[in-house]
Amino acid sequence: MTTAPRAAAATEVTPDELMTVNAARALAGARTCFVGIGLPSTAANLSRRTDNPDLVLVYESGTLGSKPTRLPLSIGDGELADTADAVVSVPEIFNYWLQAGRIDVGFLGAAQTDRYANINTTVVDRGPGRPEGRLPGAGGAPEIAANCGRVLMVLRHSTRNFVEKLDFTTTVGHGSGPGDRERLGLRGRGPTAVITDLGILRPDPETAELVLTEVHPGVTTDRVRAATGWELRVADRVTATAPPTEAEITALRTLKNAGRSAA
Amino acid sequence: MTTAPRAAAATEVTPDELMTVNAARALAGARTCFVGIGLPSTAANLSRRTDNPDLVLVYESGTLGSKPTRLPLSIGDGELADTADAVVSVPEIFNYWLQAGRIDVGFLGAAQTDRYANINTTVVDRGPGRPEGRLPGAGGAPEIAANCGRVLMVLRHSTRNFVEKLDFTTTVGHGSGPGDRERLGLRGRGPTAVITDLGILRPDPETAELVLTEVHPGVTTDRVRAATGWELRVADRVTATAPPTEAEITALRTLKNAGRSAA
Amino acid sequence: MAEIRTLHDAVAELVHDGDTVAMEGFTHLIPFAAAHEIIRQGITDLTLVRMTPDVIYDQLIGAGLVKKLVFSWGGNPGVGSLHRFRDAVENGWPRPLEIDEHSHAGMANRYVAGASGLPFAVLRGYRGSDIPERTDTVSTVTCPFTGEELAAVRAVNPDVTVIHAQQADHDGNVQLWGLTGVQKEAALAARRVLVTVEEIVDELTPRPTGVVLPGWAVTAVAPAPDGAHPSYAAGYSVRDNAFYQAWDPISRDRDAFRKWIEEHVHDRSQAR
Amino acid sequence: MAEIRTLHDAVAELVHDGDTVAMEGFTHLIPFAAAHEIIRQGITDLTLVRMTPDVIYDQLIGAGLVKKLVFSWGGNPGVGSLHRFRDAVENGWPRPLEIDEHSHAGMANRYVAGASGLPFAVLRGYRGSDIPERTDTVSTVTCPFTGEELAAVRAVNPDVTVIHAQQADHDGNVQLWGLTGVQKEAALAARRVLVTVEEIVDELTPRPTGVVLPGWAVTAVAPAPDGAHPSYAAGYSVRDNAFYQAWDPISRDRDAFRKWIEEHVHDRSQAR
Repeated sequence: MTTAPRAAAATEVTPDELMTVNAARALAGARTCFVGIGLPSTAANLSRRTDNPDLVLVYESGTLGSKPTRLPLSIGDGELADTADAVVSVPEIFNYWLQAGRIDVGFLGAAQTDRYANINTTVVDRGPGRPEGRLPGAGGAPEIAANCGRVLMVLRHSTRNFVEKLDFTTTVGHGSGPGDRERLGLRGRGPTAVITDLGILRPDPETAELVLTEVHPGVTTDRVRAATGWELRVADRVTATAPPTEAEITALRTLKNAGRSAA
Repeated sequence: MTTAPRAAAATEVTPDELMTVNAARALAGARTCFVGIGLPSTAANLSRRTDNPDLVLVYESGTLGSKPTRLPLSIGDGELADTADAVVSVPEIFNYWLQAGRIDVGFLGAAQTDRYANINTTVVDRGPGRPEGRLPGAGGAPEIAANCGRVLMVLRHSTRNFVEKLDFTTTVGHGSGPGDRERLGLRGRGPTAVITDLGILRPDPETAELVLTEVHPGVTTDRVRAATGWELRVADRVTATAPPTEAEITALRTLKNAGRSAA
Repeated sequence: MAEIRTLHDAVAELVHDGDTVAMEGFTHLIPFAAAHEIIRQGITDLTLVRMTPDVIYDQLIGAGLVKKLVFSWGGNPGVGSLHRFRDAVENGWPRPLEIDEHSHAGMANRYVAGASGLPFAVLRGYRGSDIPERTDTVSTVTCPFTGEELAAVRAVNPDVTVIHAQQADHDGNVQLWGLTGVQKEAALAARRVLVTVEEIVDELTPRPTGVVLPGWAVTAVAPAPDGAHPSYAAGYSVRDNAFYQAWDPISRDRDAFRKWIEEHVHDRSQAR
Repeated sequence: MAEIRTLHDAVAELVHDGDTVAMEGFTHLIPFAAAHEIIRQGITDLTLVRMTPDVIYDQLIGAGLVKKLVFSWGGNPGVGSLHRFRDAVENGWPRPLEIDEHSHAGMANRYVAGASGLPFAVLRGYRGSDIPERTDTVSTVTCPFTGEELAAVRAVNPDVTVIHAQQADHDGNVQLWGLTGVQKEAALAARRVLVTVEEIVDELTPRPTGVVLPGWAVTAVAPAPDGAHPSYAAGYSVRDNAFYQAWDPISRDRDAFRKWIEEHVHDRSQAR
């Protein structure tokens, strides 16, 4: 790049947009991505429109290489099949494509995560005398996290989501620390980044514990600490994420509007 | 039928034709047949042209409901796919269709069989100092015989083929006698008839040993005994198979000529 | 060959109180019309099996017909929660709901084992997850060649599987296309198979991505035009995303739900 | 994305002495042109894997390039024996041939396990057969739910799988259709994948029965028009049954075989 891209005016940009733009950037260089619906799907589709036009999107509904022109509301929207290079059965997508270790990046959301980037999407404890709160359940996540080359996570930052102890371990990130993935026979590298509306956390190479390495423009590390349910480790030098470019924001909004108008 | 079908003149009919016509008749009433190539395929296709026009032919190359207009030379001739109700992968045909017990009749040939209708298609002992003689091998037979509702066998009758002891058990028919299939966990009833160019053998309901129950017109029981490599049991009343009708012979020859001219 | 039946008769004949029923379709081709007929007929005490319970099972659960749910992801795709499902699990309304919960990979392989006539399937799954602690249908096996321990999931063999397809012919041969999900496996795993179709055609034309089920592998076919709505049938309709979004407030409220079912299911009796 | 290469270069780069090579195609789409290129390049000490060795492996075996054969049915379909295969097994000519022999169901599931990243597959097979006595790639596992004992077969993961398809596009996306056999599994089980194609087209049109392998799952694509002959490519050619019949006397005789290979393989150098 010979000229710096024009930054979008920061006031215009919402925290969710910051999260999505940075999630999309995290896919730079990836060849294939197994895409969860919702935030991960938005980010992966944005990546195809910005940094990584050749990114191959794989959806658990059985599509390889979907190129949707608008954001799918569900993982099985017809457009995902119509624009795919290949459509296969659900057992095949999990057994031949995911389980065999063919996918570079698994992109997941989460209801709860902990300091080792483990994920709970099953049940939450609502306190004594109250029944467990029901979440949707595992879906593809346990095997996506186990079998992709690496995992990206995207979720909003709050003490409700970033908890000291998961109420239920649906999906293993780094387990209880270094070496756990190997012991469990999980083949990929596991989560390499957790992108939130406040910043980016990455596992410490030594301890596998999530460390705050980047904050979005205008966000303080204290604010991130306050939104985290454990004593969050912060990198020695926390950098600010580059502000979204106009191109990124335009692409994101076009994508979202196309999805909305089609719904 | 109000009038007896016109019988083909016996002199015209070859022993192989008698075998094939009777093999085809054995499929009367069957809904689905997993068809081995060669004699079984000829018989199954003849059945569709005579007694059982709705017979569903299943070939291990992955075709369900093939309706070939000429005899396929190989199990993968294009016509089998072009005329099929469905074409599936080879793993699917074996796992979802055969193994799940969906097929009524498995129709097999054999290089060697014994008194319990076990099959050898792997190797033959050629005597001391000589290497084993190599046969093609198992193909689909072990699982066809295990998982179809029942099994029909068709092969030419000689002491070389009908042996006291198999040189190798490729495929289990009735094992070493009554109860063996159950003990081995083989789910179908196993071989119910062995149709040869001399007559028809069926397992004794008590002992599971093959018994000569029918001979083709003009064949004596002594001749069948002499062509069998063990002390063949003969039913108290051996009947003669009905001579082929003209319709059967015409259909068979039309089928074979169509195959030849297309080759 | 499959019998061609009205939806009313097919459901009455194939689906019974207490059955284990799988109604599959991964977002696409979800057999809503058949589910509504089950509600109209009040067939109850069902064990329902489905990877993604979706709005279809939210409705059956809310209608009080479901004893147990076997599933792997229970949300309203792209919208949020399935409130009737949550209300049943959390509060036992209108009746307690037993659950057997898996991952998608596990459920898909449970159907594969069922369709293959095997008692279990093997996968690299569930490792380190708490899921196996809450179900008796996940275990482990050891590879006899490498010694590696892998997950085993128990086969699922529904009493009846219901799917929706685009077309059948007069012999009951069925073709579906587009996203075909796990329908072939779900159908072949079942003792009885009911297929609702957009239309009966004189001849099935082979299609790209087409999955064909021969009539002899199907128990009954019932015409049900638009029978997947608010899901869709590629080539016939598009997904009614607005309905999925509108479902959220309806299903949040017990009375609103009951009223919706009364108006949109019970009062719309199926032509016989 | 897959590289588009000449057949010569693709074979030279992907297939090495001592490799385990699967060249699949169940009667249809057998990659003969690639096999002939292997013969021309004299790539040797191969372990060949294939459900039905067919004439293609009869030629490679007779040419002395094969150390071991992994297979399930070794005949000339509809004709009789594979005489070069028999001569190698029975007489060690031109070199001894080690064999690992299975049933079709077992071999198909070995590929499935390989494609699935599993070390083994489970099936109802081999029960009472002598086959397991002669191989170390069949064993048993016990169902952890029912206690039933089932057969286990070891995954096969070739160094390279070679298949023939009708078409590829310029990005190396591949489509084959008609009888697609076990090719998807064989390709996905391998470390490297070479696909020869009838032609390169600008855009792949989805076909009924079409199996698509995305370019990123393929290592190299090489144009080889009529590259399946005497097998065939549906839509491009028909099976040359007369060749299969004519092969019988050629392969019966060592000299006739050598002469045939000299004339029809070595003297026909592939355009580079």
